Amino acid sequence: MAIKEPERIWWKPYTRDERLWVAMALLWMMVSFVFMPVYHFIGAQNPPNETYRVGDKEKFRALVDGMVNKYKVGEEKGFPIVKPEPGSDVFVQASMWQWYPILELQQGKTYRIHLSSMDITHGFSIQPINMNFTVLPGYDYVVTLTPTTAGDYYIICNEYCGLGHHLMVGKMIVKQGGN
Amino acid sequence: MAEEKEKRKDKMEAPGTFALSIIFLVAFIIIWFAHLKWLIEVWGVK
Amino acid sequence: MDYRICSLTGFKIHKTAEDLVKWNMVTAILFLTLGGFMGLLMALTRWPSVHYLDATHYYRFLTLHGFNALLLWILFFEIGLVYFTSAILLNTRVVAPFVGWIAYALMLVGAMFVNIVVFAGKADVLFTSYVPLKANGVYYLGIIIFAVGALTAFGHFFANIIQAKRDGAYKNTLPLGTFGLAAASIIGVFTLAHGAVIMIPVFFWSIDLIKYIDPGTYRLIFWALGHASQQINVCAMVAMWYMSAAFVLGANPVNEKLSRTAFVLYILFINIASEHHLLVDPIFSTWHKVVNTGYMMHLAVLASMIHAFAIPASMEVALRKKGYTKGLFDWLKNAPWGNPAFSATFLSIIGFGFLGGITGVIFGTEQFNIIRHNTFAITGHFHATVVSGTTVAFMGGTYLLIPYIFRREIILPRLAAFQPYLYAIGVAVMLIGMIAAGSYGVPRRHWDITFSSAIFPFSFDPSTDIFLSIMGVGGLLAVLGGVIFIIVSLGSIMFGRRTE
Amino acid sequence: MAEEKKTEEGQEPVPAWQLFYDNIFLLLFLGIAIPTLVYTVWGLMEIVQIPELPVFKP
Repeated sequence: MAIKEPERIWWKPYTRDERLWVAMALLWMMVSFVFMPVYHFIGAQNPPNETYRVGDKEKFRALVDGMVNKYKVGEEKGFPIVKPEPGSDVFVQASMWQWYPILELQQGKTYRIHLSSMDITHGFSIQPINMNFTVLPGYDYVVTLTPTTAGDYYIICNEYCGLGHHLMVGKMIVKQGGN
Repeated sequence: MAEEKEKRKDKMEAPGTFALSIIFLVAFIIIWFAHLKWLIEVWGVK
Repeated sequence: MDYRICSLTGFKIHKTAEDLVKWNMVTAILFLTLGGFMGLLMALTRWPSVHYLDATHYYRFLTLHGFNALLLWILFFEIGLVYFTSAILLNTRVVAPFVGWIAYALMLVGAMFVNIVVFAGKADVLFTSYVPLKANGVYYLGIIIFAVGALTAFGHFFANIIQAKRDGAYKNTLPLGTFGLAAASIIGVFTLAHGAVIMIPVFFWSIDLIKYIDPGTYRLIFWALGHASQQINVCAMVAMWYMSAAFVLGANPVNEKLSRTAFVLYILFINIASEHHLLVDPIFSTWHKVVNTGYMMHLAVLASMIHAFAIPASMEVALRKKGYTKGLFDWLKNAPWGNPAFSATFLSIIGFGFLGGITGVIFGTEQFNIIRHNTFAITGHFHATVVSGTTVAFMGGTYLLIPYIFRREIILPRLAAFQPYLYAIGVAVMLIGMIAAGSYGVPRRHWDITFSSAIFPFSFDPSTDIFLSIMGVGGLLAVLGGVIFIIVSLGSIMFGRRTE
Repeated sequence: MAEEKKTEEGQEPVPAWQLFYDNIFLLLFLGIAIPTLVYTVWGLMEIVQIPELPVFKP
């Protein structure tokens, strides 16, 4: 019994149902495990792998401002709309409680989106397609993103960042290719 | 002793639990593939 | 030495061991009461049409809900199980009883520090307290004191089993229940040591003695505390399953080798699953993520699947021996469903396996984590493991131990028999609502998902309203079940008829 | 009773795996060493090795 010491030798062979179950469970676990590395080669959606240290936050802020000055195409509610070239480095800054700036991307084109926080931890959550990444202060996370559907998308914060957490909504516009 | 061990090897001690376990595994696989479908529908990321 | 012989089980029970189990268990139930009440407020706030609390109180009480329900209720109960398995099950004594009382006092003091400072509004940092979000120093100090107390208690487990062997209480092999708690204690040492490693510098940072704590390092080491502490629960819960099956049905483990292999897999591999929280973080390479979540972690999942098979199998074998041999499921039909210690155990196995286990493996897969990280689905997942798994199992354990340890009969037996179903079904409904809402992107730890005062208007798919309402209804059912549990358990402990 | 005595004398040797499973303190050591190396130490090494933000063309 589970509440008494077992007999002197309890190392005994498995019964048929035990063998079968362990074999099936192990097999399924192998599938689930092998999926992770294999999908990095065959799949289009994998957690990004590129990170830089941001020793000086002002340096990152300068990159954001430089990009805004160069690619600004409009403004909405006081936030600049930025239309960077496909393939280029795009910088997005998180702070309490906003995502800055608004991005305008082209459908099917790939961008290197740099995410960093100016104060505390934030969660970069693109809705309604529901993709989520962590944004840390002191680190630059490079997400190589290819939006495949057009429309207006919103970036909400999904990591608690103080009382204004629920106000932290940003915007991302994806335009159909060619214009 | 060895004979007893041999006998144990071919026994199906808990067929009911085994059946329940198979149901569990099938549910697991179905839900896993549902998530794979959700994953494929979103944007490209690497 | 002060012993008594239990008239129900024949165990030789050491008085101090019994007292330690009693105090830790009652304290656990009191913290469950507090944590559960906070849970009610959470459900009422995230239920869109009710939206009860304001933002400040929502985050404050969310911090308290996590701390009391996740850490205090479960760890105090587990420390009770430490003494139950390392002394009472072995028919032996607790060595150096004062160590047990010091551990208890430290845990209690730490718990009070944290509760008071959060109530006072000085530490609205949520359970994770990610730096550089800063709380009052007392908060970190409380966690450190609590962790030191819990570490002492887990260390006490090892001292007890050494002494038990010297006393000849067992020859070579620990009983399976004790072995399960040994696994829990090993994981506990790993967990709480990491907790100390990170919380001590953070405490010095909070009182301005250290300038900077790297947020990436904090997350790495915090999750070796935060996630691994849930693996203590897994081991203790599984041990509780085995013990309940043994006490209620007289079930033998179908194969000691199989069950112990599963525990050894937990000991060796389950802690690296802490990586689950870092899958969409910057910093860690794909290899670190794949190896830690996949390579060996899946062996720990295999271990859970082994337990989930072995325990019902042992019940089946025991019931078949009693003559319920017709067909595949005659034994299941004739199981003692009216005994809350049994029904809670069975419901816990189902809830943990079907809801918690499946979602855990899937959300812990690197790629799937992109579409689930920090959504409400994660909240659903860990309520499945910790509430419908561990809490329900420990409720069953409480019903089991009240006659043996407190020597009282359960009051209101009909209500007690009904309680595990109400609670488990309530929790299941609640967390299915959470998972469904989360799969549409609804974030966890969020006061207002309508974003009614945010600068850009965004609203989720309208169906999330329905899922969140389902969550609210389930939450209310669970709270009702929880209230019945508290009335029945504390009532039995205080007013139940004495059994001897 | 007679049978029990036989096993006491060790008629059948205890399998090595069983001895390993019964050695709680070896398990304690491995249970702490493995995750500490694979998760914590490796993770810290990666944190230390992260490069500084490079210069991007304007």
